Amino acid sequence: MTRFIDLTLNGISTGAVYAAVALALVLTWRATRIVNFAQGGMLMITTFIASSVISTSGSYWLGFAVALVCGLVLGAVVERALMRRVESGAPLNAVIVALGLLILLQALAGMIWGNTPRSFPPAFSIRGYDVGGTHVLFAPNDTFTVLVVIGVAAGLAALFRGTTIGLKMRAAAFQPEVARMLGVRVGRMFTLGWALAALVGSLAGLLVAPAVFVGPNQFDPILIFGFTAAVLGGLDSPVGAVVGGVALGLVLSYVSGYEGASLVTLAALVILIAVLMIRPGGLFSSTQERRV
Amino acid sequence: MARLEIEKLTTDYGPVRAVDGVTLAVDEGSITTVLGANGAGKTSLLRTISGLERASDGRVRLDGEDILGVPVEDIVRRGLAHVPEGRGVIAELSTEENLRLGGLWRGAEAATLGEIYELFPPLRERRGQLAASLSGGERQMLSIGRALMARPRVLLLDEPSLGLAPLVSAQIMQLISKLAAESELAVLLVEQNARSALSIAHRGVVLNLGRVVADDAAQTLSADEGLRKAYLGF
Amino acid sequence: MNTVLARIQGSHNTLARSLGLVVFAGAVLFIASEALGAYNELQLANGAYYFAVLAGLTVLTGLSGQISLGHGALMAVGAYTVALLIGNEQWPLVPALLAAVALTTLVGIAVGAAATRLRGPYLAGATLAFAIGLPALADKYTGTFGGENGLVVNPPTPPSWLGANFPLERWEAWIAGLGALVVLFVMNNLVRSGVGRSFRAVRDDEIAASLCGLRVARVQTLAFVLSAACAGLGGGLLTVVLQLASPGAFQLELSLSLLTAIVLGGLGSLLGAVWGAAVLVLLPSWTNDIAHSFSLSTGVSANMPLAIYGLVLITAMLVWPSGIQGGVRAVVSRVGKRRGPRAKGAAP
Amino acid sequence: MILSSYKARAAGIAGVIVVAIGIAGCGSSSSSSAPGVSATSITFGSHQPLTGPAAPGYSEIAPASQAFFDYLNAQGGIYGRKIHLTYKDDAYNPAQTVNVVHELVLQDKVFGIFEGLGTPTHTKVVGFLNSSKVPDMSVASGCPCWDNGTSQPYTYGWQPNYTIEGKILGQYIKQHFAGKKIGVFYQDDDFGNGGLTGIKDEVPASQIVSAQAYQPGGTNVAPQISAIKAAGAQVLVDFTVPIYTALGQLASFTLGYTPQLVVSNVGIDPTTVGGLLKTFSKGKAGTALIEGAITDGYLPSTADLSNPWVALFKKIHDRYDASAPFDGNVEYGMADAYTLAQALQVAGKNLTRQGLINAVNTTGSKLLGPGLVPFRYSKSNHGGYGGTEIGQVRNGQIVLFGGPLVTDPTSSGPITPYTTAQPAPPASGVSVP
Repeated sequence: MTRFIDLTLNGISTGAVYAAVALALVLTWRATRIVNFAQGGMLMITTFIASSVISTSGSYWLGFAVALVCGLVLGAVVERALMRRVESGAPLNAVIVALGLLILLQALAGMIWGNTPRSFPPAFSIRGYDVGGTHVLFAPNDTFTVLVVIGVAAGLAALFRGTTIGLKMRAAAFQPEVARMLGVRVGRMFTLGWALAALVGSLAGLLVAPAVFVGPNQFDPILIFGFTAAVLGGLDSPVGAVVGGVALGLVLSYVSGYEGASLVTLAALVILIAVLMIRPGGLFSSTQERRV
Repeated sequence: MARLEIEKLTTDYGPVRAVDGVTLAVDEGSITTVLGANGAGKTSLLRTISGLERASDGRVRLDGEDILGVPVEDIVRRGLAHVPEGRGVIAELSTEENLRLGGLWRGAEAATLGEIYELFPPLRERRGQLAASLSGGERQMLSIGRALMARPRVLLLDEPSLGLAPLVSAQIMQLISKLAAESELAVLLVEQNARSALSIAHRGVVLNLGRVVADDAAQTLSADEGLRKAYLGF
Repeated sequence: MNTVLARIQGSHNTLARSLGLVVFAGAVLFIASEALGAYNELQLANGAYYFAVLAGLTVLTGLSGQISLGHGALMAVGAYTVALLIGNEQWPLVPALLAAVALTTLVGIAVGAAATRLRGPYLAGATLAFAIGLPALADKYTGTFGGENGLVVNPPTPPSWLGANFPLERWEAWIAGLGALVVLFVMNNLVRSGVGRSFRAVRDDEIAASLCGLRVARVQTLAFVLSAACAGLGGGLLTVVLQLASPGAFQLELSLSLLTAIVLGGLGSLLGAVWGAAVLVLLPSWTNDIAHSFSLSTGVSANMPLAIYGLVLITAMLVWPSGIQGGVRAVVSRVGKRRGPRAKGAAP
Repeated sequence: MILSSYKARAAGIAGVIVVAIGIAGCGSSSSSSAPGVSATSITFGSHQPLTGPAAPGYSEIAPASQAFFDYLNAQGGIYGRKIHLTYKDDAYNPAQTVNVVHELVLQDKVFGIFEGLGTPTHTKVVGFLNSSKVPDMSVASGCPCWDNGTSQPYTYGWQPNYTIEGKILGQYIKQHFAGKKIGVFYQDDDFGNGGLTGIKDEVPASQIVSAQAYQPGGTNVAPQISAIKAAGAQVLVDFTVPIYTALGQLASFTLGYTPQLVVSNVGIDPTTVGGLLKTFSKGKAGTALIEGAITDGYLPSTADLSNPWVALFKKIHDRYDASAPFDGNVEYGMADAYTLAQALQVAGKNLTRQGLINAVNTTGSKLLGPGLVPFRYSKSNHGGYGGTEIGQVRNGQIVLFGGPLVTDPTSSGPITPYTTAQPAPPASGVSVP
């Protein structure tokens, strides 16, 4: 029973991180209909920056803040300088540009910080809570992670549903031309969407870095599972991203714990196919209505 | 000076000339309809006026001010609203969200929203529903209502009766006529259904292969049998 | 299926033209292989199996409009089939390759049928999960598939009539080249046949295509199955050329670079697939050479080829959105226009 | 339209031909007594994971070897020949390994391959190298599969194979942790499985309560560690690479799980593991989470600067390879390079590929140097070091104790002490028997 609890808690904390990456991917998808494969590279860069700031200044929260600001700027710059030119073209071209950017960022990180991963501090203790004399597989830092992810998802939902800027962003994403005719500055909405996405991405990097270290390739699995979670939940839905992330985290944790680590990727495949066969647009898709 | 003046407007899609030296004018409180067969360049004309397509040549003036080359999102701020073909409602947003979008740029108040609901009572009933769930006629109302949220001086309408039942279509036409008369709008109406368009319009322009082949008072056009047979199909 | 065959048989003209193209390409390959050194022959062989895969993928993505991030895993199916049949069962080469095609066709039917329900990023996500999930089987069934190390197979032996000193690399290049020619022939016919048109129709507008009597799901599955068969052949040829079937060779990176190659080469065009194959084979050693032509510190020079590769991808997409073949076509048509001003008047 | 598309196709084909001819023109070579050898130089090639997930740590090895050769070349090289190492990136992808090694042998005409890294990668080129009679020196992997002089006469291992290491660690566990419950955390490949085999040779099966494999590439190992903890293991044996040693220790820390740790040499380098755990030890040394771990070593500890070999390597590191941290990977690369230089010295002035092979087969077992144990080289036996010495992490450094032990990879092979003292490094060049 302890083991089941441990695996459940582990699934929630890893799933929260997948959810954070998924949220970032959902944001770029909603903003510009592009799956940003470079997200893993962008959050890797901002986490490296945070690492450098923390080690020179000694302040975790300063590094945290700098990473978020850098994420915001990086997202905006990437959208303005690169994606703007391919947004209107064939969707695959944007995918290839994103892949190219991912490769470029990983190479640059290797040049600047080296290929050897480094340690990254957690915001709070990673010593598991003491429950009846044993430490469970869930620490204050995991609580922080889960709360941040829930907070971000709720914040995004509020932004999209409750503010005029959110309404403009949604309009720009769904029908850019119509939105422009209604006076929405669509270009700015795209940039804002990417900036926000990269901000959430850099947050995900900060949350996961203590557990996977910081290195040019350390975030690759997180991006893959984050993307899987986003697809699972439905790429248009922030709530779906969170549900998809946590569901994926739980399933993978159980499979890894009870069946062995070698089956983890296979399990991810099976759960994704199973869900997509029943709901081809993910768990929280709105495609049903759109087909009418 | 007419409210909307178009002079020798020309638009090319690569080697294809979609709009070829079109000149026309719309006065405030009046309706000018642009007629012609499929592919005559009607939609291209509207898209060029509202900045969605780049003109190769010509002029577009709104109250004497040149608006050609002004970005799409600024055209509406100058007072020109465009209701696109196929209604252009955003299916993923609710009815009310669609409406609000129309007035966001000028910070339109709930009061304006109320006026629109007065004008289109069915929309009020469906304010919370996704636009995807609306009927064809309701979508058309939504689309026009959304454009009115901007309080435009010029309204471009692209095939408002397309795919609507005759009764609904007639209602829409009545509404357009009323709008033009009451709020001193200049309406440029593109229609395939020439008969009903001419019934409410003050002036008519007939396009063929991008060129103006006739430009006259609506009644005169309706009476011209040769023209009706050749271009208007009734 | 019968109508498909009838359509293919009906188009004698296309058939003859394809045959001509294949003979021409074969002659080029033959001359090239005679002129090349051993290492370049190996590169030619690499390019040939890449072409086999890319030809299928470019038809799938470019003509049928389906995106796949999982073709590396389909190559793995072909590769392991050949490795097991040749290594354990002592099958001759050709039947082993045919078996690889047959097995990947079956896998393709299953995956393709599932794929028809999915669109855009959802299809991308599912195929990506396929690319990372399938290699796990190699770790699960270590006894059969050799775990992380995978399988090693013996190189093919050139027939004795070619002489005792016939270079192995040239023989490998011939085998892979022949495989590529078969794919070229089949695909070239297909692209120009009714099947190709039905792919395009479905890509452009599914609803319109279904109104015209096309069974959209079936057409899409057919496209997927064809591309899977090509990937299976390509994977099998990879095993013959590199003598391995190993999880490390079929990581997600492979699937992504296949997709990159077809877009970079020019989507939907078989010549684009040729360019794509050339890029996959030549770019790594070029970027390496460029990186080493500067004297850089080790950390920088190790990452330089990757940086150049990333830059090439970004720049290429910004400069040639329709790929290398699109760029070539644009240049040729511009030159053509300048030479023959009379052609300009032709109606569109 | 049709016309232009035909022209485009023709132009495309022409382009491909140009590319093909371009390839054809690239071949070049210089010939002398043997490929890759001239009066003034010897060139070896290598395939290394310089980028990608396997790059961390491992990408330091070949530059360190090159640094040692630079040092040697500054003193005149071997018989006046300077040693060059052309190492290329294979990103740990076997398909790329095959291409890179063919390029090195067929195009760059290297004399031999040296220090090719990785089991899944290098196993795919052993056949080619042996059929081409290209020396395949010091494969950088502990797979027992290099050790077959009969079927692979040109291939040699270098480091102790994983089974030998497992056996010696296993014997220590049997002797010092008798009756305690053992959990094994291992990488799901030949490294982890070889180590597990070695442990099982020595430790009674009933004592091993849990063996959990992890998949390289995954990052969540908490389920595995939690399983080992749940099984009540008092001793945790890691056959892991450094990142996973660190990940395992983080999970243990969260779970408040503090078993006696035993880690294979591959996974314990304190510089690397300590670096990864630095921020978790709150003021203490980064190695706090691996303090007291039992391990083994076949080279002197990099922290032991009183050892003349370590001092020499540190000097070379500071001069030629200063950008890398001075850690176990760097020491590995330099010690390995020293062994190759010794073999080249023995092979004589008139260097041929077969001459180098003969030199290692006849003299290899007497090539003493930075290693604490002797090589097992002979005509039939191509394994590397034949043993290792037990050590422990004390104050963040590996302290070896108890004297070197040697054995063979068979399950019945005895483990015996090795008592020959380590020779001091020569003032310049290399020393040979």
